[in-house]
Amino acid sequence: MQARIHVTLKNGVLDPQGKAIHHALAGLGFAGVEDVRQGKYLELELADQDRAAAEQQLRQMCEQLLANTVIESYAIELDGEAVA
Amino acid sequence: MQARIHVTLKNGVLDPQGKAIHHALAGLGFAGVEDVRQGKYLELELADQDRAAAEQQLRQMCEQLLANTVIESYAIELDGEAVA
Amino acid sequence: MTAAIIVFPGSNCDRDTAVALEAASGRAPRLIWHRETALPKVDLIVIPGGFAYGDYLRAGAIAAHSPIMREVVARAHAGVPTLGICNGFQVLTETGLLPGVLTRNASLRFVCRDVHLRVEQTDSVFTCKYRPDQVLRIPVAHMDGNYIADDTTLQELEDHGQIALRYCDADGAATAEANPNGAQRNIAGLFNRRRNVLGLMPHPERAADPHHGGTDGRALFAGLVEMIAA
Amino acid sequence: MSNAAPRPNDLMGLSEPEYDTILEIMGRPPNLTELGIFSVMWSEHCSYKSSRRWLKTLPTEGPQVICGPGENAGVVDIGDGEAVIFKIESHNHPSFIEPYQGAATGVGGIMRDVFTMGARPVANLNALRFGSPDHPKTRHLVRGVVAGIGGYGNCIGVPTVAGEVNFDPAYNGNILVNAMTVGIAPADRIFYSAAAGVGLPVVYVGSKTGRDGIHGATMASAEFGGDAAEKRPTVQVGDPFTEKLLLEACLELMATDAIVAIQDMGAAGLTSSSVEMASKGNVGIELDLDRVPLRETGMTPYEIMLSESQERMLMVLKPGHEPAAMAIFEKWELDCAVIGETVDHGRLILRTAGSIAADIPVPPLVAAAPEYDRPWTATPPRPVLTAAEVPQQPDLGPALCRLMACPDLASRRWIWEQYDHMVMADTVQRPGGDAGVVRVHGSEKGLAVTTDCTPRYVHANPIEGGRQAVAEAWRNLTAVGATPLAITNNLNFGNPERPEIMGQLVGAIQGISEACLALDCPVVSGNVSLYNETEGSAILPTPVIGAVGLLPDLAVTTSLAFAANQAIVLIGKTAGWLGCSLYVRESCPGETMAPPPVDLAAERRNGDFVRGLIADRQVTACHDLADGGLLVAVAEMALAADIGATITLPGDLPAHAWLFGEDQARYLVTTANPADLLAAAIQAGIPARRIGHTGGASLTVSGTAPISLADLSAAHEGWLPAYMATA
Ligand SMILES: Nc1ncnc2c1ncn2[C@@H]1O[C@H](COP(=O)(O)OP(=O)(O)O)[C@@H](O)[C@H]1O
Ligand SMILES: [Mg+2]
Repeated sequence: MQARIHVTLKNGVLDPQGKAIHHALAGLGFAGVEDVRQGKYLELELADQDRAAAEQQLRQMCEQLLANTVIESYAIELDGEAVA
Repeated sequence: MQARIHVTLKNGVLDPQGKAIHHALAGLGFAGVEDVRQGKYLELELADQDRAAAEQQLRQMCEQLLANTVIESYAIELDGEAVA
Repeated sequence: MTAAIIVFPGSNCDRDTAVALEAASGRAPRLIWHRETALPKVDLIVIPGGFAYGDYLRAGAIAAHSPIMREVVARAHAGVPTLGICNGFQVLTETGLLPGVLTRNASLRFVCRDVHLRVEQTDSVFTCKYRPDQVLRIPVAHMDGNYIADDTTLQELEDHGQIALRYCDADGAATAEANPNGAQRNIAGLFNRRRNVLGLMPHPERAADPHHGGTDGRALFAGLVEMIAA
Repeated sequence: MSNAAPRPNDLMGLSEPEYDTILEIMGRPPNLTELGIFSVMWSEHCSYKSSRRWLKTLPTEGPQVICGPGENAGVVDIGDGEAVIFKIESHNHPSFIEPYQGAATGVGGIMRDVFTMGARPVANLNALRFGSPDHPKTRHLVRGVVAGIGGYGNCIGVPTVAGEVNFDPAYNGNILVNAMTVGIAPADRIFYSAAAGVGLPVVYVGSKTGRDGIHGATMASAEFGGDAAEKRPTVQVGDPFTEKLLLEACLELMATDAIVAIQDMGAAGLTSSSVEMASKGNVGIELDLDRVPLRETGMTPYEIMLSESQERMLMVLKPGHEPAAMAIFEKWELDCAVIGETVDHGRLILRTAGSIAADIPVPPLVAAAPEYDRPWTATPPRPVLTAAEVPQQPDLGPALCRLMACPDLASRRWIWEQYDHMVMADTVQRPGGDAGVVRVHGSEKGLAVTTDCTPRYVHANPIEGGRQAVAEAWRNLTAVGATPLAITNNLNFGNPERPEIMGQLVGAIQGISEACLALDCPVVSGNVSLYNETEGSAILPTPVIGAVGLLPDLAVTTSLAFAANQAIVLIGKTAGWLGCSLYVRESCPGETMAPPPVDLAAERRNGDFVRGLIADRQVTACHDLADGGLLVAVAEMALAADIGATITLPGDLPAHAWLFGEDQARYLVTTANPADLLAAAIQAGIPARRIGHTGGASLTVSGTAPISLADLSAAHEGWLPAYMATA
């Protein structure tokens, strides 16, 4: 099974990396970029298993390690489908 | 318009971060994780414009700045649809 | 004083910190490998600087889940003085022993240089040998020292005197120019509510010997030795 | 000859005659894996085929030398049972293709060379050459290289304490990234690479092997064409975290009695490490490639043998010590495996899936490596530029500010503040002075370290330039009070198949040799990087010298920072040599003529005298004179302390020649007791002259308007940050 996890900064948290990229794009002459936010992206290959169990496990991984929930949110997809 | 960009290491390129995360997940007792790869994820807010022009511009941004094409590949989505 | 220094794979200031502690206390601290699950009885726990687990994922994140950390957290909750320097500070925030997060420096560059620090709070085992508002010169060396917390948390930190050190200029003014990493409210060092846990980005162990070009960090170690002996 | 079989179309960079030699050695056509092994072993990078006969002429001996060139790094005695181990290495091509990873893996590679010999690395240095600041790629390369060097060194926890940076259009398409590591080991526990003894286990430890950098060694020896982009997939990614674990694990194992031989897997990976250990030990090696830890599936023997995956070591253990070694590697969470053993038949035999993938006799693989006597032509001498031919700048203040802000002189703070230069808590002199100084841990002794080269001098006159590079490095050590011990060198040149380039190499080596002899400073290690060209245009010849000196007592060291109210004394003779000077380059573009001559006897005399003054605590600050000449040196000393100075002009030289000439063998010292110092100089027959005094907040040259230190500092500190801040 393949899981894809997006970890992004919560709204309102300053994103210096996104800002720097925005600035650099403008410097390169790319007009019309209004905002840039940078996040992390993880691909996990999981052993085949019950989908519900996998979802549960992935949520725990995010809560415990993959995201710092003080400033980050996460979104999980399992085999291409979003996990609530 | 909203663009989402995934930048991932090319196949075969060493991913020290993914390796360390994999190791840490195992240490936390998450069984059944077979591989972890870490990438970057960017969300860009663009001024409304012709879709073809936006696609073209996004590809250029990736080539010139957002991805390090020596070791990374990128994938672009524009308003939720993949860009070839 | 018996101190334990926690060593993770990738820690690299463990020896430097041991040298400074031994100079202050006359006793070599015990180095505790992160895979241990039990701590000996010690008077002080130190989490040193470095790049535990390469700082991969987030600085301090993977280390915070090392086996020994469960015990460190328990001891800290029980009141044992616990000091996190640089990477150690990052580990402490990741475990939740200290509030907030240390994120990428605003410059997006690693920064290694002397900074000035204003002592905000002298009522602690760590800062008892300093004077209130004393200005110190101590080096920083980090990539992720930009302290972030929400406004409520920041206000609580101020209200409870939990801010230990702030970046300032040579005259003690906490200006934006004097801030090497963009930390909110120029926060360089932070206590928990009980003030038995201190996390700080600057490296007092690199300002502990005349050869370092300054000795302003020495009083932190000397203070610990004195208070713990007392 | 066995020419019956068809020749492969791709000789992997080998020449036709080289291929014929291989046929003779093998007695049959080599298979792909074998040809690959010959190709990397006989590449310029691994075999030094163009430079070897000249390298042999370098002086490499001295009572202090424990091990000269030929091992992973040079070893020099520093007394009290300790040795300093150091080497410099280039990572030029990879850094041009991918600046961050190229530079990072360069640092990782040179550190392995040093800790593989049993030393704990205690200092890193880096010598960098970039293209013109105006070139569209330069900023990106500077940013990436500096971040990569910092990223690796900071994480592993070794301070980066010194280095140098130049900019010149000649490096537009071919930057130079040379990294140096200095380590300390117990003098009686140095580890070498000779795998003497048969039936010994061969152990692999470190990262798994992937398809990284296959043919990196041959790439390092190839000229860049327009197709540089095509060579991209060979880029390696560094993992400093794993290197830190490898370092600690190796040092822990070295403290036991388990290791017979050890060799890092650098260029040409498993091939060169196994061949070198076998060759030096006069044994053969059999490897079972199925036991090599692999990161990717389906790797062929060719790929496994040529992979340049980073953070790997190969060692030969005493039999029976495998379990203890494995326990240490397991503690440090490293992959490891016994992958073979030493044998008595002198062949390298590789097995996979029960069959033999390669079978090569080791002695001829090493001994028959080609060595060329390439034709060379000497660089024609340039005319001497007289001071009268150089216009005086009307305003001294602006002229000095311009010079202090020019790319080759501007402050490098933006760079070194990205390097952790204090980790290990033994840094005594930080970057920004003449040499970095680190304490020998647990003692009151220090090591002084520096890298130097002035490529524009070498280009103008390779012999003088070679001498000057050594002399400047030696001076930089002397200026902090250290006794120079030995040097390492990184010879960065263009295509040696062109006689004029070969002539530069030959000339520079001659100059280096002369200087090493005169200054008693042997070469103990080094590296050669040739084919630094893009589309037929070569870099400036850049023989970088890395030097290490010993400070017996850290209490008697000096820095360049002025103290207030001291007399300033100039040591050494000033003729006002403006040829090849930065003053001329910055103020009147055109042919810059001959570089300053280097009088090695005067270097020796003046340097020994200055070192004596420092030892006798007669001076309060010291700085050698180099790029930019006298006034620049005064400005640097003033800025380092934020204390001004007043300087007098002599009657016998034009002001610009006096202030900006780049005569060699000179130092500025400050003292509270100028009369004593001058008397001592007269006594010793050393040219010395009181030229001014320190104090105030500006720099004043008699008869001209004061230059404020604030303005100077803004110019000097401002250029690099402002340059890097522009998109
Ligand atoms: N790449 C670098 N890394 C670290 N330090 C550097 C680097 N480049 C220059 N420095 C430091 O900046 C100072 C000035 O360099 P340079 O002008 O080459 O000195 P010098 O003329 O004495 O050789 C030295 O202290 C040197 O070590
Ligand atoms: Mg110098």
